[in-house]
Amino acid sequence: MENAWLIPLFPLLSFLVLLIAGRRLREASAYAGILLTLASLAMSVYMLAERFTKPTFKSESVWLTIGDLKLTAGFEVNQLNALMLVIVSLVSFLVHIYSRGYMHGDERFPVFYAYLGLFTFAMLGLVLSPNLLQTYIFWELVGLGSFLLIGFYFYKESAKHAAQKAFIMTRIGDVGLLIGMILLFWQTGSFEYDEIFASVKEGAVSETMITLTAILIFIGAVGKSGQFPLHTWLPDAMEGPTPVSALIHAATMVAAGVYLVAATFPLFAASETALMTVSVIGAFTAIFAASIGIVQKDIKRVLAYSTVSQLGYMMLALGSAGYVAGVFHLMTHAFFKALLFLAAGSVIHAVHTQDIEKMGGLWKKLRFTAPLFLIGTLAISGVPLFSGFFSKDEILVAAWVHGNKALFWLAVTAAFFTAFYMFRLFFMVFAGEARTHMKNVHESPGSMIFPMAVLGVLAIASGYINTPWFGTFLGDWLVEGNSALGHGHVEGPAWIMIVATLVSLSGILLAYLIYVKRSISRDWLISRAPLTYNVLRNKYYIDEFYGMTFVYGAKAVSLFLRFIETFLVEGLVKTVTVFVQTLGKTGSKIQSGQVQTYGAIAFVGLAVLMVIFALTGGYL
Amino acid sequence: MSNVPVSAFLALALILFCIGLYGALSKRNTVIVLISIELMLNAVNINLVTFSKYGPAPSINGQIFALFAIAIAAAEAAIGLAILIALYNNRKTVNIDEMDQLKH
Amino acid sequence: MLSGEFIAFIGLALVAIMGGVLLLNLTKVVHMVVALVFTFVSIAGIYVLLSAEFLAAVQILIYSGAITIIMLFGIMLTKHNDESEAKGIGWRKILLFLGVLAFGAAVYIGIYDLDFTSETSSLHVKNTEQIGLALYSDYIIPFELTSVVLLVTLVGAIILARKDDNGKEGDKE
Amino acid sequence: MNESYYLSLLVFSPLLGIILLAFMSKDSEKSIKLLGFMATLPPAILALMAYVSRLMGKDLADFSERVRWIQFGNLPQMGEDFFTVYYELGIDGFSLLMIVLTAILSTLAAIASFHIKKEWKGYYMLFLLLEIGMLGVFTAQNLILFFVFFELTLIPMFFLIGKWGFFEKEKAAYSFLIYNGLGSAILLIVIMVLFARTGTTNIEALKILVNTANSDLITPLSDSVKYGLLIALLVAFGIKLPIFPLHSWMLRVHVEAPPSIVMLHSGILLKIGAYGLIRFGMGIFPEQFKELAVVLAVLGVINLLYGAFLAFIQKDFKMVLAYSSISHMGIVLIGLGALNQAGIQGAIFQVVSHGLISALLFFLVGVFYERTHTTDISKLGGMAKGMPIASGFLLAGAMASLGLPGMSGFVSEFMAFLGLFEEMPWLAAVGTLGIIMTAVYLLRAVLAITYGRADREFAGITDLRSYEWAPVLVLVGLIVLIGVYPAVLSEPLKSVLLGLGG
Repeated sequence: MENAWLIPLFPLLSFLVLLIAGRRLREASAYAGILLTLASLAMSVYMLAERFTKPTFKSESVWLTIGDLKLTAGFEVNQLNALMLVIVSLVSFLVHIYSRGYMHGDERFPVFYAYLGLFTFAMLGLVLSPNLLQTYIFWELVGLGSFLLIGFYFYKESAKHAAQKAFIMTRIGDVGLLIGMILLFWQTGSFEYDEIFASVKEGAVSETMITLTAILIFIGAVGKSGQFPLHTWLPDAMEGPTPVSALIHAATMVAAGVYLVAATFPLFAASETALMTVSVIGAFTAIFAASIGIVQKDIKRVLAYSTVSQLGYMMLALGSAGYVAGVFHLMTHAFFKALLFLAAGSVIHAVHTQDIEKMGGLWKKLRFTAPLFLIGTLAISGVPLFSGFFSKDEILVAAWVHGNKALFWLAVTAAFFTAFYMFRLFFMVFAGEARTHMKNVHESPGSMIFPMAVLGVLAIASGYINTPWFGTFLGDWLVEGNSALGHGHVEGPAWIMIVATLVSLSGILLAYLIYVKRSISRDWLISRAPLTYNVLRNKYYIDEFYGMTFVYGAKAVSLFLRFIETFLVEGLVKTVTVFVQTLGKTGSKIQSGQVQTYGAIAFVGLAVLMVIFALTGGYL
Repeated sequence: MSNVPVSAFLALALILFCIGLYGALSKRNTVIVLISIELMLNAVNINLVTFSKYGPAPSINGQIFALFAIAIAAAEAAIGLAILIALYNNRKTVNIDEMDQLKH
Repeated sequence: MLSGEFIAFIGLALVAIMGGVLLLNLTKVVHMVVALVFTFVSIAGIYVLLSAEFLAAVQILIYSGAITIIMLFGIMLTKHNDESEAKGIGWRKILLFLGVLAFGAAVYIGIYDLDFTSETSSLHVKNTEQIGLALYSDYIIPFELTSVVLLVTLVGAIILARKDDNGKEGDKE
Repeated sequence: MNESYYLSLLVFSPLLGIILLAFMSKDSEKSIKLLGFMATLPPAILALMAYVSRLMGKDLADFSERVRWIQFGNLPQMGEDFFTVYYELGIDGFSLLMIVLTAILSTLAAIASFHIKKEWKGYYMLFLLLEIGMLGVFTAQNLILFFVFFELTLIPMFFLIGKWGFFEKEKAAYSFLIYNGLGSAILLIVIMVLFARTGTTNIEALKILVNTANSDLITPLSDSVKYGLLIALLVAFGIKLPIFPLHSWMLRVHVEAPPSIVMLHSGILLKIGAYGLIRFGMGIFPEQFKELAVVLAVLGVINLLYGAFLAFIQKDFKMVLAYSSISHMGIVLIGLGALNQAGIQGAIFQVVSHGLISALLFFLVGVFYERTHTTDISKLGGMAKGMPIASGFLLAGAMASLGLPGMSGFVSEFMAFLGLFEEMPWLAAVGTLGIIMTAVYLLRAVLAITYGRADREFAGITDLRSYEWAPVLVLVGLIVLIGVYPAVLSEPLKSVLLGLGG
């Protein structure tokens, strides 16, 4: 494990090589990227295997000296890190392969791979970070990667705005993280996770400080993971190429928020209020995003809102002290959501549109994509035997056991919505007849099918490493040797699993009835509650609200300051100028040539001086 | 004997000096300005004579100074008037406002 | 308290100041000069109070006599536009007035309690003789120089006041 | 090795270039440019050698040199140093960094000056004179020498702005001269008061004399006099830095001066303000500085936010960068206001880092202007299409400027805030709003230029030319180097920080 630091360096190398030599390599760039990511993947898998038998490894050296303070940089391989390493490098590797087909023919093909390398480097670095400062550094770099890739089609105005929005909204969260991190540093004297946890455990940090810093760190996670109220950038981020959406905005970066909360979990666990905040925000986001997802018409946006919703789930799990549940869902979600995105990309690749109203009847035309998409849909809907079922069940149990029943029922409702809108999506794309005429619909090349197939297998299989039936390997292993993280497995009432199954099946049934059998009118919601429909269709007008408040607010402040600048600052300068000019003009007027005036002025000056002397006592 | 205090003489001199000063600096007629200057010289003479009697070291010197001052004042008045008349011949005015050659 | 000397001083001082005030306030130039004659004469009286009889005589001769006459000549030789004096009270006058007041006040602070415990002087005894002695012994050189100055004045005044035949020679700009 | 003349050689080496240029014909454009560039190399090499020898463990005090220069009065009974001004040069860790920065930026700005269109001879002569001034400012060991060099930077700058600038160049030059003249007048008063009261202007000697009670002064300095002097210094250097509301001259200079000069102006000359505050304000009046720290921190936050919000609505990219400079100087003030080791080191880092970043950005402004003849944001757009490499570097510069980790801006910003959070957490929390606003205005401007639809034809527009690569690569390299391995700066600073009592 001493060599774990090499893992992020391979993608960095890929970035640098492609940046310098990309123009000459043309499409061969893909191979450089794929090979180097493969190296990362191989090492990650090796690390994970090694971590099963060996204890946590940590290595650090001084990065920055500030007088007496020494800030360190290094890497750490613990259970969570090792798991995340594999998830990240695996998804990244698959996306590298997939992109070769998807991005084929793009003139900035090498740039795309370079950016992918940069992002993968940052993400792997983030995962390996042993302290908050380093986390923050890579946290921002990950944001840079995301920004660059969202804005990859830079000539599109919408892509520009999406990239800008993503960067700024996540930065708002980042500032929260920065403040929280610095406050923690002055409380505990260290950025190191283990030292922070140790002082929290010793009670060296006051209760309010823990709550405050935990919530500030959570704000960082909110920004990155697209939780309410900083979620609006994530759907817009779908302007980026689809493989990017799969890698960054489904599997890895957005999960970084969840990862951050998981990595600092002992801090959160020390404050009930902080946990409460996390779970409430999580649950609210889950149901909130799911409700928007119901009415969206863009295939990628539906998936984006489902991502937001699922991330809310994970937050709910962590907030309910379900560390294992959260991380477990993070993993399964990474696989099935990446699968869904890649499959959606494959659909888009085939039909060249993202509007699901224009699709339909693709089941027969896309022989491989369609079943894979179905697997993903089943997994995310929580249909038994698929991975999503197990992880979602864990979350529900954790929420129930933790005690807040309202949150539990919220989560169940969200699960229903999820099943409904995912199958609405599936049926509208693949079932029935084509709603518009599609030419040249063809299955994607093998380089795109292969990654999907791998992910499809994982979307089914990954659930089985932590089940109430066959044993909770993952959970037990994750919390091994660290009591602060809670138990590996939480026992809950058996009916929860049945309720979850029923809920997801009824959601699927409802979708079936509306979109396939058409026994319920599709326009049901539009006709019955046009207001609700419009609110949902417009995403609760949150974007508009932000536009009205923050954007205009900032503009207003700026204009106000410009007012100050022109009238106060420049005015001050003008006043001085006018004063000096007046003085000069008066002076030249006094130079009238009349001796008497000169004398008068000289005399008045003398008088003033004398009075001053008399008053200050300097006279006599 | 000295039941008139020194400061009374000095104050009188001061008042006359101030009047003369004001006149010299504010009047427009050149003749009056010259006369005001004479008044100021007179005020100074009062001072000299006062100190010659009541000063820290009384002596005749103060009166001598005053005498010289009067002599010079007379000369100054004569010259001043001569200049005034020369100017008047050139510019046909005695108004001091219009004498602004210094400006040019 | 009210000795004769004091009453005389008050009277003379009042006349002197009144003359000065009239100088400032009268409108006709001739009247102004005449007002000032009162001042000059009262100052001569003050000189007497200060045991300077010779000086008092000189004062009357030179000021009340010679200088006033010269001034009157000056006035008569030139044309006077009296309205120019009455032209309102400008900011300059106010400022000047304040300045003069301030100057007076500042000086007054310095002199109001000035008193020298001096020995009795003997100036009133043979005053003219004392002056004569001093003038022709200690101050002989200044005295001679004064006469030179007076000569120069005489010549200069004549040259200056002489009508210029060549027209505008002095009008150089 | 005998270094007794090393610093003089370093400071005055551009003089060689001036002399050689004087013999050149006025019209041989190519060779003048080449010679102008070559003349900036000796100081750069000497400065780098000094830096390397510092890293090798050499004592910087060895570089000091001292020659008797001017004697005021002759009071042998007070000792021969009394009222004597020496010509004395010396460096410590901080000034070493500034010298290296100056020398490198001058070389790069000389390359950027290849864009200059007229009267190259006069331009390069003034340019080199300016470099002497800047190098001298950072090596001067006494206040009078400092002042002489300080003034030496003003005059060439005045002509460089006024002659080679854009449309309102004269106005900009005048407001530059008037503001800075005022600043140096105030500075001169401070220097003279100190000199008259203590009989010396040597900085080290002053540190001791001013701060020891009952030290043997001509007239003792009361506390209120010290406050007065410190506030005067604050104003003098505040104009230079600039601190709100003394900044309006600097906007004009940024907009009207030629980009290569703005590189130096924004990169070095503004930093003289920070350098002066740290060296003199904090060095000579530490007690009083502590009392005023809160004011500085508040001013810093005001600068940061004020600049950021105003940058947000500017239409001209140069204006955005000008306000961004104000905003970033706020971070320097924040660090100084924190007055702990983290804060001060952050401030110094910010000084260096902003020097590099703004040089990079203004160089690129020059590159874009040369090809498009505009810096109006709304008229540019989609430049990434035609000039992908320049646009990429512009984006990199913006990222560095907004404090992206891995680049120098982050390290300094982080340390300044780290310092301030220890002392005044609430103020710091308000200040973090500036971090968000920085991202907002920079992305708005840079994306509007590089991204989006291109309204222009790119035929005939070339991407970076070969000679333009050098500055960009060097600057980006240094920015990343500091960001990734900050020890390159923090090593030489170690002793400085201990000296400042942080």
